[in-house]
Amino acid sequence: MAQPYLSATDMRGGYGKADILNGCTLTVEKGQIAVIVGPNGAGKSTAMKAVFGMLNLREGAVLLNGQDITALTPQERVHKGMGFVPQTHNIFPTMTVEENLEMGAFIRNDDYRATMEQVYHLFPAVADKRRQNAGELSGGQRQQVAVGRALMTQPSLLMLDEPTAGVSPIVMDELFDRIIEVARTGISILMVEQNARQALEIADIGYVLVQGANAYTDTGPALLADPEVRRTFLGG
Amino acid sequence: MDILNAIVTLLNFVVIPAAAYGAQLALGALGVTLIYGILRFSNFAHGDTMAFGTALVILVTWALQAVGISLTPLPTALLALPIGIALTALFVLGTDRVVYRFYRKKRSAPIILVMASVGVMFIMNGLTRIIPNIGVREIRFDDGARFLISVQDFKAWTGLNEGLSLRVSQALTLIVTALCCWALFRFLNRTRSGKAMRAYSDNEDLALLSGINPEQVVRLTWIIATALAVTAGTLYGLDKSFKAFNYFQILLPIFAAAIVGGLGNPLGAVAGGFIVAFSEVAVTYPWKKVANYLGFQPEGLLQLLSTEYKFAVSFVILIVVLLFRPTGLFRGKSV
Amino acid sequence: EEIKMGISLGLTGPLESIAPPIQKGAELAMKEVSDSGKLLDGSTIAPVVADNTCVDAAASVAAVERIVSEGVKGIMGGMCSGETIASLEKVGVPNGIVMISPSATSPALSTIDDKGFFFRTSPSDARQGEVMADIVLERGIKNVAVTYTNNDYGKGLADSFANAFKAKGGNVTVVSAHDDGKGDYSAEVAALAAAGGDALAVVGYADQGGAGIIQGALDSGAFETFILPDGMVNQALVDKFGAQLETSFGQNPSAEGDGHDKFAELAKTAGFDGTSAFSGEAYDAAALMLLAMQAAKSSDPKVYKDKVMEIANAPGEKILPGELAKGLELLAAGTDIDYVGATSVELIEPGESSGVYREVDFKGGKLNVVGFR
Amino acid sequence: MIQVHDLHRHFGGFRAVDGASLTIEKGSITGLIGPNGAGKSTLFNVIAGVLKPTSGRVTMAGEDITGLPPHELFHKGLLRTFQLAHEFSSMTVRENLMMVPGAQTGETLINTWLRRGQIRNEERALRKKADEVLEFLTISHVADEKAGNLSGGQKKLLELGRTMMVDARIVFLDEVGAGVNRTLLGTIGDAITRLNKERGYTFCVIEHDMDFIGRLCDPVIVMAAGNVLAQGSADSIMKNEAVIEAYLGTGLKNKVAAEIAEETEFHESHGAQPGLGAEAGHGGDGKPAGDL
Amino acid sequence: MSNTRQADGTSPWRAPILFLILAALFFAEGTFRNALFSGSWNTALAILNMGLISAVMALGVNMQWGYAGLFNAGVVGFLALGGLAPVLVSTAPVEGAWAAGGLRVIVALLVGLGTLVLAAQVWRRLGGALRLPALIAVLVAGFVLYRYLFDPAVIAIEANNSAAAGNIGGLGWPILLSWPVGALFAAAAAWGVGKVALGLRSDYLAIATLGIGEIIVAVMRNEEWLARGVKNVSGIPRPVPYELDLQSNADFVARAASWGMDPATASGIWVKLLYAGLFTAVLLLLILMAELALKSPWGRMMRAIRDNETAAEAMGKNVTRRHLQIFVIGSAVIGLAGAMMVTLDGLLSPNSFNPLRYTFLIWVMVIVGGSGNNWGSVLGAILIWFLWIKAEVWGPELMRLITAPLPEGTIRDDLLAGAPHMRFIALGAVLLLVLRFAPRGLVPEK
Ligand SMILES: Nc1ncnc2c1ncn2[C@@H]1O[C@H](COP(=O)(O)OP(=O)(O)OP(=O)(O)O)[C@@H](O)[C@H]1O
Ligand SMILES: Nc1ncnc2c1ncn2[C@@H]1O[C@H](COP(=O)(O)OP(=O)(O)OP(=O)(O)O)[C@@H](O)[C@H]1O
Ligand SMILES: [Mg+2]
Ligand SMILES: [Mg+2]
Repeated sequence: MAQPYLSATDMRGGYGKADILNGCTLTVEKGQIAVIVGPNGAGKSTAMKAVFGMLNLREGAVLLNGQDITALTPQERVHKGMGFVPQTHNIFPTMTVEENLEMGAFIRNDDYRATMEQVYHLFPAVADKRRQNAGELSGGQRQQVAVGRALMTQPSLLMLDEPTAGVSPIVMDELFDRIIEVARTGISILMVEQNARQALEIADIGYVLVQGANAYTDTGPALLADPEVRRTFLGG
Repeated sequence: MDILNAIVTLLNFVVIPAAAYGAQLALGALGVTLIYGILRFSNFAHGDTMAFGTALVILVTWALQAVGISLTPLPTALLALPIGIALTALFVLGTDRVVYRFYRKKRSAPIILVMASVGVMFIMNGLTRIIPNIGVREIRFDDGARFLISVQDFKAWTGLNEGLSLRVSQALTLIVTALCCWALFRFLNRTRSGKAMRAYSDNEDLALLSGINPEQVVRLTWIIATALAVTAGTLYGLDKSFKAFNYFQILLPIFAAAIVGGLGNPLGAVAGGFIVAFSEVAVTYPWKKVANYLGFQPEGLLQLLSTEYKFAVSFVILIVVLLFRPTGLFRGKSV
Repeated sequence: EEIKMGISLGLTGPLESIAPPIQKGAELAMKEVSDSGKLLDGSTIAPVVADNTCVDAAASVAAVERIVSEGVKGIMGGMCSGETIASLEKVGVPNGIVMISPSATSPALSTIDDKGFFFRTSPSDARQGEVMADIVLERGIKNVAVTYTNNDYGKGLADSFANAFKAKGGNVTVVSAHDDGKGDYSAEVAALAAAGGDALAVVGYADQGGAGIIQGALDSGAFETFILPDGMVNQALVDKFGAQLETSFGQNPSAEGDGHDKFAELAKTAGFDGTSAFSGEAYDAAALMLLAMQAAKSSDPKVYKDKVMEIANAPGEKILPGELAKGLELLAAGTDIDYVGATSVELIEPGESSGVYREVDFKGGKLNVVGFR
Repeated sequence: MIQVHDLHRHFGGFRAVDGASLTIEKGSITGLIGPNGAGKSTLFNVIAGVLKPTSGRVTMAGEDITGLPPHELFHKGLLRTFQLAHEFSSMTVRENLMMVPGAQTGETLINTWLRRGQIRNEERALRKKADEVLEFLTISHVADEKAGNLSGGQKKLLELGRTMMVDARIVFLDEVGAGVNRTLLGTIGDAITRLNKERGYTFCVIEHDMDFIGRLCDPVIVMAAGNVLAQGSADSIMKNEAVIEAYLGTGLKNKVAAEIAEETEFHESHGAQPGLGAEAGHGGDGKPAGDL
Repeated sequence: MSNTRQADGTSPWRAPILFLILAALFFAEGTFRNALFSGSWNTALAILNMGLISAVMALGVNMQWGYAGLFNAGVVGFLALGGLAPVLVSTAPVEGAWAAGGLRVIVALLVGLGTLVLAAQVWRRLGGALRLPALIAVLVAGFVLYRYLFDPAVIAIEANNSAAAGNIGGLGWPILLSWPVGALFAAAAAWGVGKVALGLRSDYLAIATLGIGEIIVAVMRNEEWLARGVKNVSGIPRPVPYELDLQSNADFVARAASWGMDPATASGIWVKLLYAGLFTAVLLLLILMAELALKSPWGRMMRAIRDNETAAEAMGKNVTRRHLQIFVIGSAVIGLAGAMMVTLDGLLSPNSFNPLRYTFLIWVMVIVGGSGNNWGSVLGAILIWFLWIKAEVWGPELMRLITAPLPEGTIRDDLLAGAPHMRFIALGAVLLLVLRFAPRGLVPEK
């Protein structure tokens, strides 16, 4: 088998003295959806940051498309085609919604208006507010803008940290539909989700992270079917 | 006729001087507000950047004059300005590299950056004063014509009792300020780099994730702010005269202007500059003469407050404005 | 023996631009004495400079404390009244060091309990106010506006002038303050212009707010005639405004005779502007201390302090700037001298200049002396 | 408990809350749902005194509380959590909890000099209580960590934990569930039920997780465009056409929603992890909720 | 990815070591005579005394900023108000001043205050169309009455022996009494300011307080009847003996001789030591109280408020009240320092109250020391003050060093002429170095 599109292997590292990540491995094939679940504070967001280069790793390597990017800065990784929606602080509050989306397309030199229309189509509530400052939006609307911004990048690897936190069910469905669609176009998706059952439904591969290490790894449906996983991590 | 006299008096003593002073403050405040908006700290070294830059402009002006280049009837300093800006910008970028970058990387609290800027202020303050031939002296470098309209000419043309004067430097200041504002606005709101700067100021990490090069944004910010500062400093020096100490003193009203307009908001900085200037001049203006022309014969001077309190007046106005609009007239940021 | 002499000035701070010529003036006198080799059997003078910041009493005290600990035998300074009072009370008097200020004019210094250690070569403001009022009235000007630099010098002189002027029948339309080192004087000029008057008395400093006010008044056509007291009358002002001062006039303390001119000449050779405010006073202050040492045959301030008045006043041979060597010689020979110096020093109790003033005008863009009083 | 009469809150021309009237019954766990931007958080903020209403009235147990500042409402027993976590980021997690109770002796300046002994005793009790809450929320291991360093979900838990430090009459929870692990959320749901049953707290809960809402809340109020769209039991709401249209959607959701019905039973019969607060039925021995 | 402010563990020895280094600096200043140090205990103690007062100021600022996050940029104003107390409380009464119009001034001021209170009441109580006209009527009437009472009284007082006095004079009470009074003055002003301005956020509060500070100083400069304005008040009484009295005291001279010191030096040192004792006592008392408060639920509450006002408010803390409380207390401490400073100087000189020196320098002290930490503020204050004074010598020395390799000539002379300004460069450089190696302050908050 060809090597996976993203492979982050055996990552170890943290913020201060203690390690948060203890040998965490994440891989995503091209066009696949990978979902990370786990208890709060397990290190999911930290793992995402590590993959994106926002955390210094003590050990481990990150390969993108076969190329070692462990030493690259986040900004260089953006240019390599990685897009990221952080869990918090994921919008530009005093810029309008439209400008937020434009910023998503910052590294693109082509005409991005079509993509923008798609985003507005996906999130009609946000489209109504395109001239409003993003900081004045409701929690769920912000989340939509954040995801929209990442979609604007047209990345080849899209990383989402809890994209559906706080969005209403109808939008969540749309969002998951859209993510499936995006993946079909050959873009790899790596996301953290607490709406785990819905997410695992659509996941090609699921990781359960506990204390910074992989506890379970399997296809989404298989994890959903595992009663132990269900009970301890998916809320029954 | 008397009405005309009254109007001319007002123009001559209140409107024109306040407008020119306001424009100078506005230019300075624009720089302060830009740094605040994007790098998120109050730069105390701004006044001394103005002084330092102006000192360099003067040196270049002298050099130009020495080789016989001049720009009459406009002041030669305008020719020297770009060079002065470039030199100062180099210096300022150096301070960023040596001083501020460290704290940015460490994500220090804004107050630490403010204190670092106080350190830079002290250093620039000293440097300006030990530049040979500049030092603590008072220097005039406004060659070229001084007046567009002088009092005597005006009286002769119009036959009015009251005169009106408009200096070249005043006119220049107003024009340049308007140009700078317009350009800055277009830049921030329309261009890619401008938007990148605003994005950076909003959310540094996310800007990074969007592929914006933060160091480039920071550099650009410093360069623009320096250009504004040196321009402001030079215009101010042309209008009054150059004295390093005064540039330090002018920092206070500049901050007042930036804040009353709303920190981080360029439009606010401009409005703030004029508010501070007009309140200083107008509130302490004795209306006796004007009243005389309008047919009243008041006993006193009709002065609301004596000029000793002019600074206080502008601060009172500022506080009142803030009480009703707690983040300034144009909704600024607050750290 | 090397005698250390202190110089305490606000080299940094609001009056930093007028401090250097003052320092140079004092150093000129010290160098002259040093070079003559006639002081106390060939002693030399080493100036020790302290920066008292002019406004910060604590910093001034610390700075003066430092030079005293270095063993100075006298201090030329301080510069601004507040700071001078603090350093005198806390350092000068307790340590028994003579201080002669060239520029602190506060009346408070007349009454301060100085135990005989403090003198000043600048005259009391009260006297100048009288003289000034006389000059103005004699020129037929009855209505004046007054602006003063907002410190004890400005306030004191403005008050004494206004009072004297009114008492002599003049009319003062307004007395208002201006601050030095401010960005803009439009408001002040506007207020003065509105109050009106035939002339504007500018009680300030020539390279500080005073010049700003004049500039503003000229540009806006508010006043054409300016009445200029000591802080304003100097070459810098003439250089700056030239012919625009055609109808203006003023006065500053100066000797009848060539003391002033001679000092200006000496200064020019030494490479600084001797007409700058208080530069001559500084020369005189330093010279007085050194001459007093010679007269007392001791560099101990507790001893020579009693000689200062004696050598400053008649009777005796008159000593001008540049003639310090002669003065030293005469004193060594036991002959009495009457130090005249750059500012025609005449000290009255309690140790301050009585003030002889010369009246000047600026016809033809030059500083012309028109008389003495 | 709480009555809202014809409440308006406008931002410029935009009507975020547009004439909403609703009642939260004493002793109920009322759910508040609605599309993003419906005005739920704004309504909360107005009730909690953070925002001033443009017009309208809010009463609490018959008393008019419109426009009272938050700190006064707190002392009347009205507590709330924030949708975006508002932790005290440079204080430790434990301190975050210990600062909550009002009327601490040591909060008066004079007492800090004169009544050290009493303060020490109070502190000891507070500390114990805080540790219990942390234990319950499964975050005792970060008790001494700066709250700013917590993970997104941990902050949410801390937010909830603060409401457990004092006796409240009514607690407003703004999306406590978003970003919280679903298993833990189940436990939190249990705690809410217990606090409601045993201590008589009234709750008003904003959530987008219909599982949680369905299991916990009765009644459920649906907001849309700043107004009340529907109200009723969870079951009736989930069948309401208008609500499905505006909020629940029909896509993938239906599948999951169907599943949820099953899951609910599953969950209730199995209970949570041992030690993490027993289910309502067990009557718990000395552990969390009962003590809080 | 939020704020990655990492808790860099600071050693518990850090503060003691730094204080030792500071002590060593003072020791060097007192004993070694060379290009850097003066070798005079008189100088060392003079610096120390003002350093101690600065420490009190820094404590006040630290209470406001470090505990509560209030950016008070009007330090100089509260300091000046505190400095007014020694003049009004302890200087000798001015003959004839009270007769000239003292009472009338007080009545006028009360009328002014009453007008404001009445206006506030009118604004609060009245509604509808009557509100604005009534308010204006009250204000105008009050103002006219105020001026009617105030102006003649002031003119009379200022005319009373204007060269030497011209003010209402003091009460002639003991000088130490004026310290708490100074604190009270500042506290009262802070209360008023706080009522109005504390709603403002960070930098906006800063500019408001900056303005208020300027206004207070402007009033002190221009209201001659109060404390002679720019004409200064000197000869303010002292709590310690005069050097000259000591020098003429035979016992003292004998004791000095037994210590091997000449009376002048010994008297200077003795007086300064007495001052130092007084100031240290005040400082330690303040620190004790501050530490007790900070290490209790009150301190925790203040930190919570500083961290997140909205949340603190939701947790039942009355943020406005607490802000007012700490603002008033901090300002009182600053006022106390002002009174102490004027006592030490023996002089009230309103022109010297400039914001650079008395607002920003104090801020530098607090930040360099480590905001939020009382000991840090004290350390920062004494250290920065020491540097501020020593920069006067070190700056020019530095310049001499730099220019040494240059050939004799005009450039070198020009540079040397600018040497006094190296003071600022040296100070700036030290400030930057300290900030660089201790970005959260020398003794950071735990
Ligand atoms: N400060 C503001 N200025 C302008 N509009 C605002 C402001 N705050 C909120 N809004 C608008 O008010 C509406 C209601 O927002 P609110 O936060 O109450 O929604 P919500 O129901 O809580 O949504 P969510 O489920 O996404 O949290 C939104 O459309 C939002 O854009
Ligand atoms: N900036 C930081 N500094 C120090 N520790 C941190 C920091 N951010 C997170 N941590 C710690 O790292 C651990 C993992 O955090 P992380 O954010 O990765 O969790 P998570 O799995 O994303 O949880 P959640 O589902 O709640 O978002 C937590 O215990 C947290 O306290
Ligand atoms: Mg996370
Ligand atoms: Mg919400």
